[in-house]
Amino acid sequence: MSIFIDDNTRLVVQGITGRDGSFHSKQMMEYGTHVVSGVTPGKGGQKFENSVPIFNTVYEAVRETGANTSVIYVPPVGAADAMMEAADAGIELVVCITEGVPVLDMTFVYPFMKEKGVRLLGPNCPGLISPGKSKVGIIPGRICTPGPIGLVSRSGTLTYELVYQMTRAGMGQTTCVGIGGDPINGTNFIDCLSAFERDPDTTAVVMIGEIGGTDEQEAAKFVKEKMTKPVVGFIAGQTAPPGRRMGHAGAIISGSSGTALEKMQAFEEHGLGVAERPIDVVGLLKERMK
Amino acid sequence: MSIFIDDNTRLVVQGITGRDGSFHSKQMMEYGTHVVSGVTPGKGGQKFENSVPIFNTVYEAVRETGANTSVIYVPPVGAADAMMEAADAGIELVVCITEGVPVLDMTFVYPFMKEKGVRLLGPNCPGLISPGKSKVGIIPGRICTPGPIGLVSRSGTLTYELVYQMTRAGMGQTTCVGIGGDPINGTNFIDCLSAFERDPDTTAVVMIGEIGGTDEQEAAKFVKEKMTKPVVGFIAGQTAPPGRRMGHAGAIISGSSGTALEKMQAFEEHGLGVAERPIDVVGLLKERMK
Amino acid sequence: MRLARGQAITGAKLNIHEYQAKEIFRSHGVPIPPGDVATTPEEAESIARQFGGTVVVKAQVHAGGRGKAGGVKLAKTAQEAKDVASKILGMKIKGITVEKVLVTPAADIATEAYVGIILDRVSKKPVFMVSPAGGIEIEEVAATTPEKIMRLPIDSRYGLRGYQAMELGFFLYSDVKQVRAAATIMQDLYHAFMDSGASLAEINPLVTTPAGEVLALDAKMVIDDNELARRPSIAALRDESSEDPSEVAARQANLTFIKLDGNVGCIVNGAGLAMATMDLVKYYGGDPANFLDIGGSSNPEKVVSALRIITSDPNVKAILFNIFGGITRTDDVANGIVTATKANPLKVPIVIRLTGTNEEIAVKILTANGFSAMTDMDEAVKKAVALATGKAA
Amino acid sequence: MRLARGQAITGAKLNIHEYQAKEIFRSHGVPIPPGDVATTPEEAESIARQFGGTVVVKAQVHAGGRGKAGGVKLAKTAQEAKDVASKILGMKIKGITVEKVLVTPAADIATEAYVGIILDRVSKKPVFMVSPAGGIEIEEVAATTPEKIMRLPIDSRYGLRGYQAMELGFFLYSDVKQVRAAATIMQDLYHAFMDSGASLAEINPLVTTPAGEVLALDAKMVIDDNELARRPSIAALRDESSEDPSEVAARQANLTFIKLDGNVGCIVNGAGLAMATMDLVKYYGGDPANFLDIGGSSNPEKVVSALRIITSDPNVKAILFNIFGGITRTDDVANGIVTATKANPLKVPIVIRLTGTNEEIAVKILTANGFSAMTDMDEAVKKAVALATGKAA
Repeated sequence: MSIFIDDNTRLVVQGITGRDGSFHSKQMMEYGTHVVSGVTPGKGGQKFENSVPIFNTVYEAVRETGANTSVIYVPPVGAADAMMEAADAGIELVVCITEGVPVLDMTFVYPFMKEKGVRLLGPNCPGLISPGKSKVGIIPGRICTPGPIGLVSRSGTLTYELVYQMTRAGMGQTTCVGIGGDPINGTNFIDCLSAFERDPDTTAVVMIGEIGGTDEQEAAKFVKEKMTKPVVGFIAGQTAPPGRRMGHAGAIISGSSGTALEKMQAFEEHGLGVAERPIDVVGLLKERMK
Repeated sequence: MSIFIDDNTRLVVQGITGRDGSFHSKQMMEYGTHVVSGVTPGKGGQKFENSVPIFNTVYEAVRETGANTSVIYVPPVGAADAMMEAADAGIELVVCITEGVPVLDMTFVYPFMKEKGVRLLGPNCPGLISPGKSKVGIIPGRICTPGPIGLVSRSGTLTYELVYQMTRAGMGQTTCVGIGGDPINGTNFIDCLSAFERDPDTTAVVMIGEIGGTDEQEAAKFVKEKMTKPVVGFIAGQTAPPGRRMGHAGAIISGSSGTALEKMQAFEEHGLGVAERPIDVVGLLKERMK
Repeated sequence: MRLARGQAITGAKLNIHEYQAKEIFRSHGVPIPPGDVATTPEEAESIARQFGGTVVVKAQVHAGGRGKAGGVKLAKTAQEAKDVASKILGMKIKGITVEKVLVTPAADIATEAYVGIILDRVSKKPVFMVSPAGGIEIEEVAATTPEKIMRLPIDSRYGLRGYQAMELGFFLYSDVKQVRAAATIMQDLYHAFMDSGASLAEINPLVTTPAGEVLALDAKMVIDDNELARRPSIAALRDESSEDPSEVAARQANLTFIKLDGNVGCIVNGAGLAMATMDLVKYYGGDPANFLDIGGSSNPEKVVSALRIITSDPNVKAILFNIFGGITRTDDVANGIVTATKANPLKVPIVIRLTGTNEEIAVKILTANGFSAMTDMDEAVKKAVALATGKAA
Repeated sequence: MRLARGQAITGAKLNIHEYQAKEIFRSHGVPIPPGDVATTPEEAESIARQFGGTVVVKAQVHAGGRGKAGGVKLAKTAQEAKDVASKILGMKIKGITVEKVLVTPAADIATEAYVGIILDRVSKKPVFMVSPAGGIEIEEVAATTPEKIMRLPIDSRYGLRGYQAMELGFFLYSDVKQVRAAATIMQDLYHAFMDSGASLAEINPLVTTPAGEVLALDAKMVIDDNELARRPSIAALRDESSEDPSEVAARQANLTFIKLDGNVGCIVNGAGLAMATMDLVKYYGGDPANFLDIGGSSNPEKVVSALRIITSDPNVKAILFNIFGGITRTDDVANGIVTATKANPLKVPIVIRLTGTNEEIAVKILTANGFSAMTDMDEAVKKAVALATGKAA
């Protein structure tokens, strides 16, 4: 088992003919993801890599190819529309890779998704991978291996780092989910934690947070109150200065709120394992899974 | 029993110090409605008729007086805001009497009410009355009398006419509801019919429609499929010319759709009693209630 | 496919002229060829001369089917424009006299499409309707080839989204440049619709030229009357010369009035009761001469205006009042009747039915002034019909 | 009460000057006294002379607490304005040199309130924060008298509704005229916020005058960087003279860079990994000299720019590369290092950790050019810290 994506995932790629879209579509196809269609307005009727039909609209792609999941690689200015188009067309899971989406756009997109009952991952996220089954987004497939650990993270390359260390230590993953670094995103830690709690194949979870906001604190509370499985957490940004945005639009300490310390304390308080260094995650997992 | 309003109705009047608002507030108070507060921005702290406290906002009125129902007598340009304010403040039933609300405003108000789970009656409606219990709006109390008939209508004075004839014939009412003559309104025939169907004290229902739209046709279908109680219908506008708005913003025949004939045929088809003249309603009711 | 127009919220609202709608669309960015309005053949000639080349001369009236009625003509020269304008100016289209023509350069047309937005009561939303079969009335397309119409409801909370505009564009065109041009026009039209408080906005035809440009050649717009109070610049577009004078007078008196061809003049309070009264007139063999709702607040002056409007119709053979006093005070109505008939004695019989608020006072006033009053609607209508048709009640 | 600011989406985005924010607010209808910008004491004098009477001279810098720092002064005469301006121009406020002052007529003040809008990550909405305790920083009010702050999240699908604007107004004032004036200002401010793509818009203080007028005396606005591509007129407001030169250079090279005071220069791909790298530097006893994310697409030029920026910091005693190749090709990074160091030989030691895409090629390139490469993050950080601090790893 896995969460959000599996062998039944039928993927449409929005922006399939763009630089990033085409590169990652090939990667996903190589990994075994069922890429059933692509969308690029004006290129309807063509084929990607001589096999994947391209449509002008997501609506057509869904109608013609039964896509149930979409991944978005369009420029920031069109990303809000792309997300809403996917939801409107009947897609169940929308994964928006695009970085740089204006936050005000998300104040429209977020309630739209809620109204439609559609799960949105991102924007500004690396997507997700259920090793051995399906990969949607840009997480490198070769660093992952199937196994019992669920991973959820606000970061991209830091996720790779941790997955890599876990894989090297022989700890495979059910699903690795990057929820994205933007301040308003579709799916939060708690959504993923509760999915992992329900997933029978996941036996422990790694949660990678960073400075900014209070999602990690709330997630820690959720872990204590609702979860039976062990959770190990890591927070990036202990050395981040207040008031500066650390790359991710959401990674900012405002006043005294959103610091790494505060988040690590919340982890401690609610019984999560707290990794001081990335490398500590593996050890803590082993300890807690005994 | 009755529908939507009863002895537990605690009413706040929005626009209580205006010409219409003050007149009808007095009428409602005389009828026995629990008018617990009024709202007029800038008159907070004053009292209406030396007894009803006035507030600057509905939020305050709800907090201070436990109002659960609101009635709106504000000018058209402020009506959309008044409806949304009431819903936002926690009011459960909003009755908008105001006529002349721009229809585009309602394309925002309608989904707002749905999101908040608030029942809206109107706009451009006479309100409703549960004879002997409570009256919210402008239906004259003295033409009504308690009894077993439910009445729902798109019209104001035509409702009075029919209620008057029913009362004269000894047929009292559980609740008389005017849903309003505007093309986009909060509550439709089916909402009221299903409430009457659930109300144990209502034994038969009168439905008064008019030209424009297809609500009556859908309501007739609902009667056949979902109702056990007899329903008698009347449609105004058999002589209305196509393409002209007959007073009510919603009363217009467009193309071949929305005619009185079409609606009366739908009534016939689905087994409702069809009154050719207003006066026939009483006879049909008697027949069907045997 | 259900035709949204049947559910459209349009009709007796503010119609504005083509040239006015074009000005609004243009100000929102819709590409529209230039044009100027003429009220005389000479003006038309001089406008045509300025543009040079072939022009189209188009009657400016609030009526569909102008083309079929001969209200739209090509003119190859300025002289021809003058001749054509002299024929169109003054002609009657669906009963309305043409007072103005729009003169605009003729465009080369490759394809004609239809684009419209209506306010739809079923979805409770503005709805786009587009069709690649433009240039003819959309009702005709709906009747014959409904599959050629795409309907798209727009949630006004989110506005017309770019992807929706593109979907509409793809329904019309396959060339992606034209699709994008059309999508931009959809956005512009949507903003024009929302910003003007419209209940209908239409481009028919939206054409492509042989060079591939996408242009709006015609424009139509209907405004929700309820918007006018907060949009004075739109309200100022009303052209009363193109409306029935009795309806203009009624509007000025705050009466809702629609003229018909019957013999029984009806004065009623409330729209539903007014319609029911008209229906009952018909039921008993008469013909209603009008719809007239004096509304809720019944000051005597309104009644005076109502009587003036009704009695100016020579077809009216009897007048019927049907007043159910709720907010309306029946004594106000009675006073209005007395005042009006003193100033202008009636030439046709009158039947007065009133009941409700202050009924006793009203009856006293009427009786003192030689009128009799009834309380039953059915009886009153029967009597009025009998008086109008000369048959015994 | 939770202070929304703690959740605000603000910070390292585009800050604009007070006078620029005022211009935007004014164009949306916010009542703001006139004002002009001076870059020399003489200009300040002449502006003050034009206004006549007492003026306020205000430093235009992107920093809070200007007043406390002496960056805001009253001047009763034009001469005094010149003197005051000559003191303020050139002074440093929180490390930033004042290059411009705003000269504006002094207003008579009866009351001072605070009005702000921030983008809030918890409610995922723009949130109004207003307080009758204005003129001081809102954080201070939140800390001492939180009950004096009203927070109101706005659903941008419906916009700021009139009733909400009135509620905010009633929280500030009791006189209904002032409430209405404030409500209108809330609407104007909201539109300015939305139309500019802001993440913060603030009026502090919003004052009432003894005559009862409501006026905005100060204005602050922060723009979401992601909005700039579609809002060129806002993007043009950026004043690079008020920013750190190394950050300007980084932005021009499409790098995300934040300067700190440490001794280990960090070049990383990905924001999360960059932060984790800095934390690890600290963990092992070093101090990160910066945050630097080269982003996903790793063309060698970016690496060259990154090295140029890092090496221009004299505090940097060692350079640490930490690259996890996913989209980023590690061979691109290796090529960038080689190119950059050939052009400008390094004066400090460098530690390179890379793994992932094209790792083997990268290692070959580096080795061929005399660099050694590591694959373990922990080891690499330890080594860089040792080199920077002079202690054995």
